[in-house]
Amino acid sequence: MPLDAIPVVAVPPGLRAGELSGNAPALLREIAEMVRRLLSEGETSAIDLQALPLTPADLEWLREQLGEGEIAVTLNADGESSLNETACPGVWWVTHRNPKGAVVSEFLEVAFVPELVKAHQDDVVIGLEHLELLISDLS
Amino acid sequence: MSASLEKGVRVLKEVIDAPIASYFSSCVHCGLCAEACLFYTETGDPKYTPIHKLEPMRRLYEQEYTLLGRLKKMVGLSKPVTDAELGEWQELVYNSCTLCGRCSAVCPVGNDIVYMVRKFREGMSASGNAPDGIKGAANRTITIGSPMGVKLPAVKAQMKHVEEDYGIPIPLDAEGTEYMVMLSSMEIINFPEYLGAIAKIMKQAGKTWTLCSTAFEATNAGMQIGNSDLARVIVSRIVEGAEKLKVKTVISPECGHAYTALRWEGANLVGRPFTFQVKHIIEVLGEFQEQGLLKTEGFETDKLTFHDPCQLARRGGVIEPQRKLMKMVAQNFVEMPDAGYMNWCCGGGGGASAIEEGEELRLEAFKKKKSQLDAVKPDRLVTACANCRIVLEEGLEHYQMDIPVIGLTEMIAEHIPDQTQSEGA
Amino acid sequence: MNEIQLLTWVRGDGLDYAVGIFLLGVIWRLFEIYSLGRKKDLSASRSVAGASGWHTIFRRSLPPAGMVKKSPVSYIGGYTFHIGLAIVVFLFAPHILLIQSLTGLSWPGLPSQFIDLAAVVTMAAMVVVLADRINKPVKRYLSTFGDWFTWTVTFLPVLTGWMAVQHLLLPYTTMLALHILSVEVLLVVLPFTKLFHAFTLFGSRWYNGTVNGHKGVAV
Amino acid sequence: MQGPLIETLARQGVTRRTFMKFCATLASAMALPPSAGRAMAEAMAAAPAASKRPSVIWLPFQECTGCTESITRSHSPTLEGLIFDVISLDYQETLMAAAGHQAEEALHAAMAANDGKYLLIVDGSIPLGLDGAYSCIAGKSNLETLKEVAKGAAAIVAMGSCAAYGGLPHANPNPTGAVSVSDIIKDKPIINIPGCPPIPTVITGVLAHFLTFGSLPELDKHGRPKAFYGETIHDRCYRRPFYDQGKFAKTFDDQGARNGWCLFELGCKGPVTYNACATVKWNGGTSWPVESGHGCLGCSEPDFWDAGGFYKALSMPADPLKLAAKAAVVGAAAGVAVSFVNRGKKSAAKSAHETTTLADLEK
Repeated sequence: MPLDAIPVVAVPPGLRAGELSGNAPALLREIAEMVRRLLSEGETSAIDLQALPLTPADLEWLREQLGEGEIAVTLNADGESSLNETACPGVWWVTHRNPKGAVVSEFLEVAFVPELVKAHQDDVVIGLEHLELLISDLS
Repeated sequence: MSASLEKGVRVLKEVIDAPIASYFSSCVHCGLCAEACLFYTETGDPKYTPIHKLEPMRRLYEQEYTLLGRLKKMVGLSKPVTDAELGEWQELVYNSCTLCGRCSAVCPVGNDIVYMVRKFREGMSASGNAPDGIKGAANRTITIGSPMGVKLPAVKAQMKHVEEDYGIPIPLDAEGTEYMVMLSSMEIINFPEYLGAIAKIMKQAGKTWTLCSTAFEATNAGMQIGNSDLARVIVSRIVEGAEKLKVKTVISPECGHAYTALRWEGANLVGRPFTFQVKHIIEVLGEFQEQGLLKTEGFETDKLTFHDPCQLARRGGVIEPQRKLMKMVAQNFVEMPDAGYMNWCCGGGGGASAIEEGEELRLEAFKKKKSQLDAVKPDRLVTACANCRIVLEEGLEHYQMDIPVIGLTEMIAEHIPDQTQSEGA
Repeated sequence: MNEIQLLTWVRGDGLDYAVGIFLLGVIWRLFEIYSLGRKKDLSASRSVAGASGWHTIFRRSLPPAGMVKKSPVSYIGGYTFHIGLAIVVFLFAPHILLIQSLTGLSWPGLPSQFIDLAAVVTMAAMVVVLADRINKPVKRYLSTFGDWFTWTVTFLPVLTGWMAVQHLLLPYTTMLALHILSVEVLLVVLPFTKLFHAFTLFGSRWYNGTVNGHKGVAV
Repeated sequence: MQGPLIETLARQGVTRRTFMKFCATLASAMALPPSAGRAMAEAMAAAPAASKRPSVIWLPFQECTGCTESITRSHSPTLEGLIFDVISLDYQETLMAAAGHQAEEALHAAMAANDGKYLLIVDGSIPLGLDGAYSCIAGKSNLETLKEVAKGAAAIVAMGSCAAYGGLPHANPNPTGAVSVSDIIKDKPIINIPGCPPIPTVITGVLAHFLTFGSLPELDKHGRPKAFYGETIHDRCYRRPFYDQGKFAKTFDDQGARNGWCLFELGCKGPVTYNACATVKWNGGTSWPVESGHGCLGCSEPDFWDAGGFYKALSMPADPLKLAAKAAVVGAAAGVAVSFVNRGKKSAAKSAHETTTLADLEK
C-alpha cells in the first residue's frame, strides 16, 4: 500500500493563530530604541522573535507595520535564509530555514547591513586567492 | 424510684433502629430544621435547632452501634452520655418540642426528626428526666383515669346535663354499636358542648354509638412523656373497652395526641392489629358529609379561620375534610399563611402544655401564631383539638387578642336544624 | 519521591487502596446502619396517592414551599455546588475516560472551558456556603470538627483539579498527583463522615416517606 | 572569527555563514539572547589546536548506545556533531579507535592531564546489585569507575534518562539495582539531559553553553536545562486546541486520529512531560512523536517506564478495582459482624427490659 493511500490529513487547529496577543506594539517601541542606538553609537542588535510570546497574527501585524524595503537578500546555507530590509531602513527581518524549508529561527536585526550579509575578511582573502588563480589560468 | 441513667441508656439501645441510624448518618448540619421550628424562629436561640435536641441520643447511637463511635469513645474522643446532660436536655426534648413535625417535613436529606424525639423521650423518661408536669398527668391518667383527674361520676354528671339540655339520650356501655366515642378531659371539664354536639350529629346521621365506662378518656400522657409501657396501659383500656362492646369504630375526640396515640401508636403498643377502626371525629364528620348524612342550615357570617392541629394534619394526613366542613357552615372562611400541611403549631402540643416551667417559652413561641393570625385578622378561630384550643386561648389572652376559639364539631352541630331533633325524639 | 513517582503511586497503589477502603467502608457502614432493623407497623394503614417512600426520595430534592426564602444561601449555594460537582465530576472528558475504564460506560463530555466555569462556580458556591456556616448562628452552633473537615476534603479535589488544568502554583504533574490524592482522601473519609449522606439520604428519605405514607401523609 | 574549526568545517563544505546561522538558531533554541549566538560562534570557532581543546571523557554504563546514536546520527552530522571538533573527546568507547589497554591508558592519561578541568559525560545507569557485577569495564564495576573519574571532573553531564534517572534498567523491579549519576555523585555540578534518547540539539546546546560560558545553563529541580525542559509537551503541542475542545482520537485508526485530534485518550503523557520535542522536533525538524500520530511516552521524566502503561490515558489508573472484590468481602464481613454484635446488643437491651411503672419515672 502506498503511503498516500493512508488518509491522514492534518486539520490545522487555527484557534490561537488568529488572535493578537497585544505584545507586538511594544515591540515597535523597542525597535525604535534600537534604531536610535544604532544611529548614536553604531551599536547593532537583534530580537529573537521565537523567544517572545507572539502569535502568527502578531507576526503578521508586525510585518505589515514594518512593511517591505528595497533590499531582499537570500542566503543559501544549510537551507534558505532570507534577510529582508523593512520599510524602515536599518531594520531587517531575518528568517532562517532548514533544508526542508521549515523556519528554524527568526530575528529582527537592527544594523546598517546584517552581520551575515557582510563578507568575512578571511573569506575575502580566500576569494582573492581564487581570483588570482583564475587570472593565472588566463595566461 | 428506680429511674436511672443505666435504665435510660438501655431503653435507648432498645429503641434505636435502622431509621434512626440512617437519619443520624444523613444529617449534614445544614440547620434548615431550625427554620421550621417555631421555638427557634421566635427566640433565635440556636439551641432550639431540632436536630440538636437529639445530640445525646446521637452520641449514644454512635458509641453503641458504630465501630468508629466505639473507638472514639475508647480513646476519649466521644464523651459518654451523663445523667446531668440528659437533665439539661429536658428543656429541649420536652418544653421546646411539641412533636409538631415541621422539621421532619423540611429536612432535605429526609430525616424524620420527630420520630427520633419520640424515641429519645423513651430514654429520657426511663432515666427519670421527664418533666414533672407530664409525669403528673401520666400519674393521674393511670391511677385516676384521666390526666385532669376526671372520674366516671363526673362524666356521668356531664352526660346527664347534656341529656337534659339537648333532649337526646347518651348511651353508655351499649354493645354492638357502630361507634364508640372517646373524650378528652378538657372536653369533659372545659368544653361540655362537645358531647352534645356528638349526640346531635349521630342522631341526625342515624348512627348507633356509645360511651364506655371503663374507657372514656382518650388522651395518653404515657405517649407524651415518651414511655411505651405506660402508654400501653392507657391505650389497653380503650382496646379492651372497644372489644368488650364489639364496636366497629372508635372515634378519637378533638385532640391531636389522643388521635396519634390511638390511631398510629395503639396497635404497636399492644402488639397486635386492632379489631376495630380508629377515626378522628373530623374524619367521621367528613364521611357523614360525603354520604349526605350531615345536613346543616344557615351560615356563620363573621370572618373565620382554621388552625390545623399538627397531629391531625401534618402527622395524621387529615387536611381536606375540615376545610369542606368549614365551608359547609362558614361564609367567610379565610386561610392563614402556611395553613394546612405546613401549619405552625400552637406551641403546646406533645405534652408541652402540661409543663409549667415551659410557659414563658410557650408564650414566646406563640408569636408565630400571632403573626399568622395578624395576617388574616379573623373574628373567630376554629380548630379541632381541645389542647390547641386551651393553648390558643392562653396565648391570645396573653397578647390581648380578642379572638374566641371554638371547636369545629360544636360549630357544625350548632347548624344542625332543631326539627331533626324533634323528629328523632 | 519525585512527582512522577507520586503520580504513579496515587494512580496505582494509592487509588487501589482508596477505592478499596471506600468500598469496604460503604458496605460495612450500610450493614451497620440498616441491619438495626425496625419494627413492623401494626396500625392500619391509610393509603393516599403520592405518599410513599419512593415519592419522598424524589420529592425531597425540591425545597418545601417558603423555605428558599428562609435560608436562600443554603438552598441556592447547596444546589449550585451539588450540581456543579456533578458536572465537573461526570462531564469532564478525562473523568469520563476513567469511568469508562472502570465500568465500560461512556458518554459525551463538555468542552474544557465549560468545565472550567463550572469548577469556578462550584468553588465559589462552596466558599459562600462555608461563609454561611461561619456567619449563621444555627450553622455555627451545629458545626463540629467534622463539618470543617468534610468541607475541606470536598473542596480540595475541585481546587487542585482546577489548578492542575489552569497550571497554577505547581507544575501540572505535581498538581495532578495532588488532585488524585485529594480525591483519594475524599474516598477514604466519605463512608465515615457526614459525607456518607450521599448514600444514606436515600434510605432516610425512604423511611420518612414510608412511615408517613403509612399514615397517608405525602411528605 | 577564525580558527581551526572554521577550516575543518570549510573542508566539509560548511560555510562560515552556515555556521553562524547554526549558532544563532542554537542560541534561540536555548532561549539565550541573540548576542549569545555570536558569542558561541566566536568561542567555538576560536577553539584552539587539538592539544589545548577542552577534554571530554564519555563513560558508557548500562546503556543501549541510543544516546550516542542520537547525536552522531542527527540529520546534519556535520553541524550537530561539530561540537566534537571543538572538544577533545579523549574517551568514548563506541567512537574511539583504541580498544583494551590502549583505551584505558587514554582515559587515565586524559584524567591526569586535565585533572579538575575535564567534562565528564555519562550515559547509562549504574548497577549497584551484586556489588556492581552487572556491568564492568576493564575489570572494574561502573560504580568504581564513575567515582574514580568523577573525582577530577569539572562538571558531569548525565546524558539520557538512564544516566539522569536510572531509566529503563531502573524500571520496576530493577533487577540490577540501577541508579542514576546523581544518586552516587553529590559533590560535582551535574546537568541532566534526559530523554530516551535526548534531542541532539539539546546535547549540542548544553555543550556549547559550557564551552562558551564555562558554566552550566540554568537547571530545573530535576537538574534539566530550563531552556529545553521548561514547558510540557502538552502546552507546546500543536494538537492542544483539540484537547481544550474535547476532541480526542479514540483509536489509532479512527476518524479522530485521521483528523489529527488530541491523543490524550490513547495514553499521551504530554501533559506531564517536560521536553522540547514539540518545538525543536526530531530529525532536523521533520516531525516528532505526536505529529507522527503517537502519544508522548514521557521519556524525559523520571521513572517514565513505571508510569502506568504507555497506552493508558493519564486519567486512567492502572487497576483501581484490584482490591475491590477483597474490600467488598471484608466490608461485608465487617458489616455482618457489626450487625450481629449490634443486634445482640439490642436484643440484650430488650430482654433486660423491665416494664416501667409510674414509680419508675422517678430517680
